[in-house]
Amino acid sequence: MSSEPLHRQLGLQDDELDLIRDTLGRDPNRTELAMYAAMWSEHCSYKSSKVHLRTLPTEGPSVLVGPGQDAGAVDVGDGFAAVFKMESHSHPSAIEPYQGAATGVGGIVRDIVSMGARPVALLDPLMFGPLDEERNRWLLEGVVAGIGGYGNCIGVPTVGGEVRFAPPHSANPTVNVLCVGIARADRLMTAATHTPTPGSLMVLYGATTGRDGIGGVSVLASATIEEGSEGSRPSVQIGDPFAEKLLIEASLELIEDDLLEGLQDLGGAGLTCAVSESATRAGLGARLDLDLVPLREEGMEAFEILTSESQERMLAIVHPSNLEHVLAVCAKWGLATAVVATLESGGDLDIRIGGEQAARVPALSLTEKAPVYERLMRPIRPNGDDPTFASFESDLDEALRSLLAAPNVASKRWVFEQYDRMVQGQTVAGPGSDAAVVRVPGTMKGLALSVDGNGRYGSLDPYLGGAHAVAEAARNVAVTGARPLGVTNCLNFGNPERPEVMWQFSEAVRGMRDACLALDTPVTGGNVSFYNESGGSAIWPTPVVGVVGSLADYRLRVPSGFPIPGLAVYVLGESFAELGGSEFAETVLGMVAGAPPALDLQAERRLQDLLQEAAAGDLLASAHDCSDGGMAVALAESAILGGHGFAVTLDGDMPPHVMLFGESASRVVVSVAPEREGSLRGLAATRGVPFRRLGETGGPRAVIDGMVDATVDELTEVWERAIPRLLGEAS
Amino acid sequence: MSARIGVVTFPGSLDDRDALRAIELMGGQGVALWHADRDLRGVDGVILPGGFSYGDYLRCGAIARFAPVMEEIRTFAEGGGPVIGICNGFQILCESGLLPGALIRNRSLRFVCRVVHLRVETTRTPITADATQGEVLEIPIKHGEGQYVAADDVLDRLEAEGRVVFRYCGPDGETSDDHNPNGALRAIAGIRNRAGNVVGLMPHPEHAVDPDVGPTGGQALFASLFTHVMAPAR
Amino acid sequence: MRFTVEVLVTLKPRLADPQGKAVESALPALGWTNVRGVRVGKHVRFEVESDDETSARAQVDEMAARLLSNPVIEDSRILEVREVQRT
Amino acid sequence: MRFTVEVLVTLKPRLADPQGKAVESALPALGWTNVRGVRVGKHVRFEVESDDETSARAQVDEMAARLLSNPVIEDSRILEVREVQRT
Ligand SMILES: Nc1ncnc2c1ncn2[C@@H]1O[C@H](COP(=O)(O)OP(=O)(O)O)[C@@H](O)[C@H]1O
Ligand SMILES: [Mg+2]
Repeated sequence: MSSEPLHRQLGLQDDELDLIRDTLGRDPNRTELAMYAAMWSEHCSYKSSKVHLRTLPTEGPSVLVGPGQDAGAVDVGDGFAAVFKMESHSHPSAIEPYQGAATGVGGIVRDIVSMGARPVALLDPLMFGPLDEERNRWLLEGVVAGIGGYGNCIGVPTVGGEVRFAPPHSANPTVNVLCVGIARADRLMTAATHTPTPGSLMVLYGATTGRDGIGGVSVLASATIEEGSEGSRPSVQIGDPFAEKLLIEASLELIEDDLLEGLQDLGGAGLTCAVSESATRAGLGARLDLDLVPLREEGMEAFEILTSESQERMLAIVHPSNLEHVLAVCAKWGLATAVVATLESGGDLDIRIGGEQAARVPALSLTEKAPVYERLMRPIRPNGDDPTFASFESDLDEALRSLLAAPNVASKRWVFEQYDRMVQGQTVAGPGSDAAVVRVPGTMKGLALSVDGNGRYGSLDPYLGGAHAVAEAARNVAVTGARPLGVTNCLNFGNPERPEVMWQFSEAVRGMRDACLALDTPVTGGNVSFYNESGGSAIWPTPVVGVVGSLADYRLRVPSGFPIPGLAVYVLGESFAELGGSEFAETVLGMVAGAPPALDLQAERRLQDLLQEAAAGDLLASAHDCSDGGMAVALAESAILGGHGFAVTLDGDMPPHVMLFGESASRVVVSVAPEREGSLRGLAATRGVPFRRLGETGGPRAVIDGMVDATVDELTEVWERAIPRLLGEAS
Repeated sequence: MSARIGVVTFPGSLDDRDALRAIELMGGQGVALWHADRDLRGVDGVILPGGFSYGDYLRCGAIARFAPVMEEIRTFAEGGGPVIGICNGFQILCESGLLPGALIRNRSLRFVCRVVHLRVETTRTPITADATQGEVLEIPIKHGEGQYVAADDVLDRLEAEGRVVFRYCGPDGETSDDHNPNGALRAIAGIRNRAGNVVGLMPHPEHAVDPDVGPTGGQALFASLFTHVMAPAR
Repeated sequence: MRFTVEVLVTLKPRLADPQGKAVESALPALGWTNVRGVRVGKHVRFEVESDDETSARAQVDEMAARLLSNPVIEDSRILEVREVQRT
Repeated sequence: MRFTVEVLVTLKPRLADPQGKAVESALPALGWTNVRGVRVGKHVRFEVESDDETSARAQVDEMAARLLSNPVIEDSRILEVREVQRT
């Protein structure tokens, strides 16, 4: 055992202990110390990130619920709200990929339910180290199986995601999960609409409480994991999706019957977090009797019960007059219940065990009064090399094939076929399209959903990494014809106590901020995952952004692939000589260098507005954005997805490889019926979006005049087989 | 009058709402049934829907088969009432002994969600009566444990008695290992009991009726079921 | 009397075992080429209250046949029935 | 020499076992109210070729820790190593 004082073992700094002493006017006892350690952990308190996150735009006409609640919400019209949030579960997944990822799904789903929404979609942005390492294959297989194992079993379709590979993610995979729910806007469980009074009861329902996950937030998610760190091990939990499914149905029935004054999931920091946040929101305190908590194990101490992260539990705030009804609903779904606490005026949490006081602390001191740091920052100088100026003499056909087979670009079918994408019966477009489209039941509306984040860009320029993540996710939504409404994010970084990491973080947030302002997509929530590093080497700074958009009529959704022969192919947006940070530079030239593509946010905005307008006028037969692999890959994917070839000409004063594979931002490849070309050109000209006619769709071949000539079948084969082959499954 | 088709919700059922929606969309009347009830509410047919009843723990369908409603369903089936088990429902029917054989983990060990082609092998069931033998339908599958297995003599008997209802196949109806998504013996995707009124299938026809969200191979099966139950006793 | 019981459930030998096969094919990559015939079964352990060992065994046999295994595809057998000593 | 090996992999006792819990809550409805503490584990059986029993055991221990279980959440132990008599 370590000889460190207890507070340091729990992850609290010396000055944080002093702050606790000041708050209480005495020394905290062991139980109290454990509560503060959990709530003041980086994971729960956002103490390093808060000052930066505050700069993000969070307001707009569509925003119903901004940051600070379990999840954000935007108004999608017809009286419905889309509730959404993203969260990371990278640390547990690094040591037990299946359960780590599975419980990550469980956690974010409960966040959505606790807002009063039915979860309707999951998206899973993932990053791993290269697949030639056995451990990385084990992680990928385990994480994907875990996400499927949980998501499939609770009946929430997984409709999209991302998978990227990069060497710095070998030791630290990134596992983020975004959940979207739908609620009637007037029934959202927000603090403003539900105000408990003293005497209201806290009902804990769902699974029993065991010793699992103790220290999960403070030890596992708020410190770096080193080789063989035995100490972090007991913190992994086992998910029970069946219990979660019952929890979802029971919770939604409680909300439907209007029986609740508040609802809170139990996630990081367990009961301590749920009780203190519920009390804080009500502006009250609470008296909590730990003897009433249903336990799975004998002899649990107060601090264990308070910080256990046992899964599949919820805490409902119930007026005594509704208690009987609440218990009956839970019983119908076979869930154990216990009235564990009563709200009291005064603001203190008064916690009892065995008839004695175990802890007494002000609820606010755990939540809103947690410490906030302005950590030191040190800029990293950009790398001087720029691959844009490297000459390239090799075969362009071959380069295209390499890019289509690059794991970042290749088809992710191996992943998403393991996910139920159709349960609930509303998936208009699932994985495989730029953004997923899910219907809002009972309306003509569709929600368009996308997640994006390019860690390579982030590593070369974190500001651009953040800005591109927003722009690309919003563009993916816009290509379907939908209007982006709001943003959630998961910010995956190294150790914030290192000034370089903190600088990367602040730059990424600044980039997101500028992009969100320009595109009118406020941030409604998100999650920060720090300490993704080991041995002093961190993951690429990876801000992952999720965008929720709305489509007035889902039948007007624009698909990604060329649907028929005989269409005109256009590119909207301008191409520049930019190869810095590109997939081509990494895969073909073997260099991660240069500046990522520039981003003109006003041009991006004009492009996205044009796409929505063109889709609403039914002008587009297909639209697919240019991202990884540039124009050549966008054209090839449009052909592969639609099953029709094309013949186009690219000209310009750039070397062919730069034209083909440069990743200039704000560009979209579209196909248009000949009779609508005029309208599209007119609209683009009015909206100030550059466009160029490249050629036509049709035939079995993908032909870029003088540069590329291959059959769509062979490109499809290369693109589809790449990941199974890397996993040793295809011949 | 339209056909009244009951859909049973077990704890952990997932596609129960989808089945009810499909029934309504196809012009039938969906009736929600609850696992703990001993009452089929006078329905004309019963669907055991997909999902993960009781988490599929231990074995798929192992616990659900003991639900009170299953006794009623057994009686209903013995009386000739149509009982259709989809995916998890198929697993429950096998576990209950209402259909022979069992469904084990996919050969790949992975869950698989994909649209497949099915060849109709017999029209002597309530859901295929209006189809034609050899017809190919596009319907999605989504399961982790859909590999149909049975002893060789059981399989031979099923074949001999014309009780294989669907086989996985390619777009032109050809069977091959490439078109077998889970390793099912003899590419079996669905079977029926001797009388023909109890059918189990892994694919999800309820996810194949609405052209806005998927293929439409399930329409024929629902239409057939409705005609069958509404027909005067034969 | 209280007994600790262990039951083993295995796929019938004539059935291919996908899980066993997956383990078997993963081993060579880790350097073990000397393993074969991998079969993965289920091991269920619990405590049962009963008058005596004979009746405990009889009950466990029935549980194994009715719930813990599916006799169409699986074999089951009791590995152990051991009395729990009260302290 | 050829050995038949049996390895048992179980969830660490502190961790919840959803499968065991589901079985336990199903049993009363079937008339068994006298069962508790159900835990479901994995039983792996295979044959291994090795010079002697000691080296066989050492190899199986390593396989159990590296492939058959994840020591973060599971315990594994060898139930049996038995030489296969050639006939
Ligand atoms: N982990 C995943 N889960 C589900 N779907 C995924 C996953 N990874 C990728 N996809 C799907 O594959 C398609 C291609 O992904 P990606 O190349 O990241 O798209 P884009 O470049 O348009 O952002 C998308 O439809 C995406 O939703
Ligand atoms: Mg895209």
